[in-house]
Amino acid sequence: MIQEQFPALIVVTPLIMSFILFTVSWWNKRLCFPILLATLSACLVFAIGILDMVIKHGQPIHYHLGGWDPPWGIEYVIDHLNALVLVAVAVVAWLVALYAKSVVEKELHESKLPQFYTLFLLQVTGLFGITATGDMFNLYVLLEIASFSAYAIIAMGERGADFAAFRYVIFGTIGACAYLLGVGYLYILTGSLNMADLAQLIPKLFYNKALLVGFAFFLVGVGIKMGIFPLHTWLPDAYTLAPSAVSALLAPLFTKVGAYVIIRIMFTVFDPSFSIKLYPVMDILGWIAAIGIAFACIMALAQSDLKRMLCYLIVAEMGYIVIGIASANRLGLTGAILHIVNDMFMMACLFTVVGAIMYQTGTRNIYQFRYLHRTMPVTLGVFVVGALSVVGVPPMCGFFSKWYLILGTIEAKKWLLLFVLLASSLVNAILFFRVIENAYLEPRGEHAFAHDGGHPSISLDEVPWSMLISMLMIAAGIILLGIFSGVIIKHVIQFAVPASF
Amino acid sequence: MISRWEDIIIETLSRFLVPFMQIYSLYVLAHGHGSPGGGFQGGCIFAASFVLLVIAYDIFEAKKRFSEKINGIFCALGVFIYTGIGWLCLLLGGNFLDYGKLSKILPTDPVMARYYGMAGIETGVQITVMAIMVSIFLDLATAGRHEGALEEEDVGVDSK
Amino acid sequence: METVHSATPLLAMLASLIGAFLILFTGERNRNLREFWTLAAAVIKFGLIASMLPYILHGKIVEYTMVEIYKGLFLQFRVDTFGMIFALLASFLWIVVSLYSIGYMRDLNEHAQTRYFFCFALAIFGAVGVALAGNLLTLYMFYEILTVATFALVAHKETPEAIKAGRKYLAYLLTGAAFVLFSMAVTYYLTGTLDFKPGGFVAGHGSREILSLVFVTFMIGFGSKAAIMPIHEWLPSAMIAPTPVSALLHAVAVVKAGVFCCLRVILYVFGPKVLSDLGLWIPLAFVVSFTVIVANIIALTQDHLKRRLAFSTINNLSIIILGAALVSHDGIRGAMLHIPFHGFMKITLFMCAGAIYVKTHKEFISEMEGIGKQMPITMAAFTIGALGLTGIPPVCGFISKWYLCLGALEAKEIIFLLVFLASALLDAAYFLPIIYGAFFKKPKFVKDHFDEASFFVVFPIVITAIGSIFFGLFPDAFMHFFKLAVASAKNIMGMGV
Amino acid sequence: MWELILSKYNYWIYALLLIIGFYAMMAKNNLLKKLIGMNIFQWALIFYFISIAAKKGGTVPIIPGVHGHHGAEHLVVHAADYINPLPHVLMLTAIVVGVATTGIALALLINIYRRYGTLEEDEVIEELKR
Repeated sequence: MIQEQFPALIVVTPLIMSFILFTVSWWNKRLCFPILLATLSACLVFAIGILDMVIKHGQPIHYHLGGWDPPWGIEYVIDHLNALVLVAVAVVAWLVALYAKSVVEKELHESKLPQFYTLFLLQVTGLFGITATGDMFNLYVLLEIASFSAYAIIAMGERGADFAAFRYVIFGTIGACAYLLGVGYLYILTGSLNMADLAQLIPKLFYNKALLVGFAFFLVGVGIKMGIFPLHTWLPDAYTLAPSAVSALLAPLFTKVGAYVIIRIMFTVFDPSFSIKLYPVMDILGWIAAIGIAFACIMALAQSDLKRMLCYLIVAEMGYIVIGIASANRLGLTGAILHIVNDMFMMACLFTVVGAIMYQTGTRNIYQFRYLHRTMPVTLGVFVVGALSVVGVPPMCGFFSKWYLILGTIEAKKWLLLFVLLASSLVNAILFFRVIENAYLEPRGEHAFAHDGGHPSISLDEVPWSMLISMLMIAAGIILLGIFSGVIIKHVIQFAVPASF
Repeated sequence: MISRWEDIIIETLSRFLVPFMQIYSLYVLAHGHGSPGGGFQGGCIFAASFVLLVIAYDIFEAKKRFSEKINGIFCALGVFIYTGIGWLCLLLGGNFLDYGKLSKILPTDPVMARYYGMAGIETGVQITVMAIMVSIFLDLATAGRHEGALEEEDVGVDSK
Repeated sequence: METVHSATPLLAMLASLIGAFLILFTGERNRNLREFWTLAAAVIKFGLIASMLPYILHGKIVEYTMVEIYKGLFLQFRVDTFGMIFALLASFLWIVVSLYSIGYMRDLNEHAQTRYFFCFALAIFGAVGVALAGNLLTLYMFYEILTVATFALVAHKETPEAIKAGRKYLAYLLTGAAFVLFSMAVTYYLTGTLDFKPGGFVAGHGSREILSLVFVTFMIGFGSKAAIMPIHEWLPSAMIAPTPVSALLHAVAVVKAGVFCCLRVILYVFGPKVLSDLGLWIPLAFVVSFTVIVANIIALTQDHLKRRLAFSTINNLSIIILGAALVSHDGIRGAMLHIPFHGFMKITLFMCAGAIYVKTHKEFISEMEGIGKQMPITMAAFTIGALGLTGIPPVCGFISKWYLCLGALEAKEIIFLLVFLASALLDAAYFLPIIYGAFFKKPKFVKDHFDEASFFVVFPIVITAIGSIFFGLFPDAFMHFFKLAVASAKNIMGMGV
Repeated sequence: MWELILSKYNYWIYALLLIIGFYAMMAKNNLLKKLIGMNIFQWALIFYFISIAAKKGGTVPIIPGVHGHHGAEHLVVHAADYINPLPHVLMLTAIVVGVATTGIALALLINIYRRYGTLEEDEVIEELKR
């Protein structure tokens, strides 16, 4: 019985808990972290319950807030797609929260901790809400909630973070307003805000130019939030200068949820034929993705700061997802959805590792990683897993989503995109083996046979357990996702892809 | 702005005005579902009264009456009322915020139960909005320094 | 052909994987334990794989499916005769090489031995995985693991050259992998399956052009690992690595895996029929014959022993592919036999080179005159290996080359017969001088009294040398390479021409 | 032609405001001016939503004299007489969002000014380079 309420609870619980946490922190700061973790665990339970329910029922769950029937009331609709995303978000958020404790205690002034945890919860609230809601305007509000908390916690970061955050505010607001404009256009045309209702109404006015304009506004708005290529300019600064824990939370989740929104709008709200047959949206997206990936790879090659490199990598990864969307067939979309989930784990893995390295050595410069494999072997092991996953080495999960993307591009006969996929994975290999080389190999002179064990002075010096555990769990997740990607597709994703494909 | 600027007229006038503003905000709240108005507006008006205090007197004076801590608690309290009512409906077997179900514990029929439920929600909203507005104002005014972290140098250039 | 469902392949894989991590956790603290793990894993792995031999010999197939990835696409081990050959070879030679590397690493007191043994175990994990893989996807997976694991081994010395060699290695092989991925995807898109089938499964899918394109990309992809001529460059420069690694690279794991994959594609994905119908085998055969000749000629000019051996390897790999490319019964037989036999002989040669290096730090042939006096056992083994590669009975090389020549005759391709003979001749031309110099010249740079390397180094050499002769005399001895090769050839051609 | 412009004047105004705000956000060097531009942008949107809800001779959508049990069912409601309330409600939320954005942005600006002693974008970037 209570399980029917999960769709609301998963949004409301973190919301209320964030304020309670804030109040509690006034007299006992040490309670903050347990509350955070407990709340996220609850959310995890809710998310899994929802997914279980969706798989059991086999059709979307509709939850009417306040008992008002749609299209008048706000409705939360959970189908296979967003149930999957919910679970992924919940898991990653939980792991990152576990990881965050030690990092923030080192990086932030302890008077800032309560705010951090509060904003953490608000962020998660926003993400859950965006994923769960079935109402266009409600989505806007939750998008803004997520964005505010993002602005605020990013601003807590190192020197220059506040400026980056301000830029993010400007861009984010443009994005949100563009999205709102899109909502406005749709509202004028249809008089409805409910996604399912819109899906019914829109096909009648396909040839209406205003509809196209609204669609364009949607794309631009969400595109800014998710950082697709030409609209990504805020992303590298903001995510690089943010505190490690923050970028470990935002980088995996926020952009991917944006990708989810794009899929939702293109394939649920607007009928797929709108962007496939009616207008050459897919071709445009394909070109954007191709150029974006090329650009992002080049920029990433130019970086010596590991975190900034990863930030450009995010842009590339979003490009992959867009490629999956642009190939506009079952295989490609499967790849895109799978990549949303996989990429959450991959980015979480890499960013947590960067945070750990910062935590121990205080540097992010790739060329100062010498001897790191002696001091922090576990962290580097996790990093290698993540790196190989991004490069696309099976059985890490990155390979499998790439596999479906490739199949999709082949089926769509989009050879340019296929080439981009293959070439970019090579560039990723260069990127990461550059790091691995610096971290693992210790260049020495000709015929230098160091006595075994090399430099005994350099001894093990790892990060705290909480961080290690969460990082290891993420790495394990990457491998498991890879091996069992077939199961996920069989039980969830194949229902998430629109039936018309 | 956050410094003291003695002016007998302004001080008296504002001291005279503040209660009326607060009463008016409560009116806006209570009348929210019979006429334009409601929690947001009421909350803003209520917050305005504090802002007036700060402007007329100075920030320390205002904080004596309404400290950051209380503000924070209020802010949580509002949300708590809001979601609390939601949870209540939920526990009574309805959906989240399904006020109709409140009739089970209120001595009224579902229609009036909705009425009261909304009233409660609006109250929560008002409290939160008020607290948030005040805290935004204070944060900006004190440049984010909480809890008496204000030293003399923060008291703006136009002091004395 | 009936199928036995058994987890043995998985267990065999896990043996080396778990072994690798045990090695890692044991680390430098307890070297004996660490090396014990290596040996234990190797022996267990070999035992498990050998335990599957009876089934295979009875024409059964051992299969184990891990998980379904997509419609008709599994992570799956399927052990057939051909895979068995390679699996036996790799797992057996792992025992030998690990014995050898224990001695080698200790004598030279190398650095970072834990990483070395760990990556070594991983590399074998990958190689045997390639051997046991039941479809292209699984094969690709282990192929990549192998590539990544070997990178650390190639760059092991961490000298600037070593690191450069490592980069080169990655550049070639990952690019190759990208090609493979492309062709794999297209194949799956065309046929809807990737499971290996004797005689190929692409027949009747897709147009001539697309199939030819896919074949070419496949060959470029796997050929980068099999060091076919235009894309062989990484192999000689990878010689910078420690000798056991080179031995592993050449004789056992890496390039052999490349050749193995090429044969898989030629015989089990495309199949003789498609090959001859599309006439794809002709360009392939010419490319590899070119490789054979040129590699040999280059080998003549090399003074660095390991580099010379490297080019000899390139030559032999191409011979194997050539044998498979002439779509003839005996050719395939010979090719499949040459994989293990060349493995034995070449590993002997490399371990000899290593032994010489350990003892005298000599790497150049010109400095090795008269070394036969100092290290007779080593040089005797070297002679056996060299003669074998030249194709002189009773060493096993003779048998495989014999069948290759028969294959050329059967295919009525005299020119390729000439290629085989020429390669044998050139082999002789660059091996015999070494032997001659070793035994009949005055030692200039080396001691002229008996002074062998340590037991751990010499013992494996002796084993493999004896092995080479043994298989020459009884090609169907306890590993049954011969029977396996014959059987797989029969399967393939039975479906095929 | 003129009818086209005049009949849709609210759209023209909102478009104009939108462009002004966008220009300020993109082109202005002073961060505070950027912020002001942002506000204009948001308010243009709000104005747009409100204006689409307006009706000539429409009134607030509140049905008088209905309380509790009796009333609602007896009385006829002409939707045409009432302004569409939904956009107003949405915009109420949008206003709150706007306020929050402005609050955060101002806080950030104060912080920036404290650290770098300027609000001119190029000077801030200069500061950051050092």
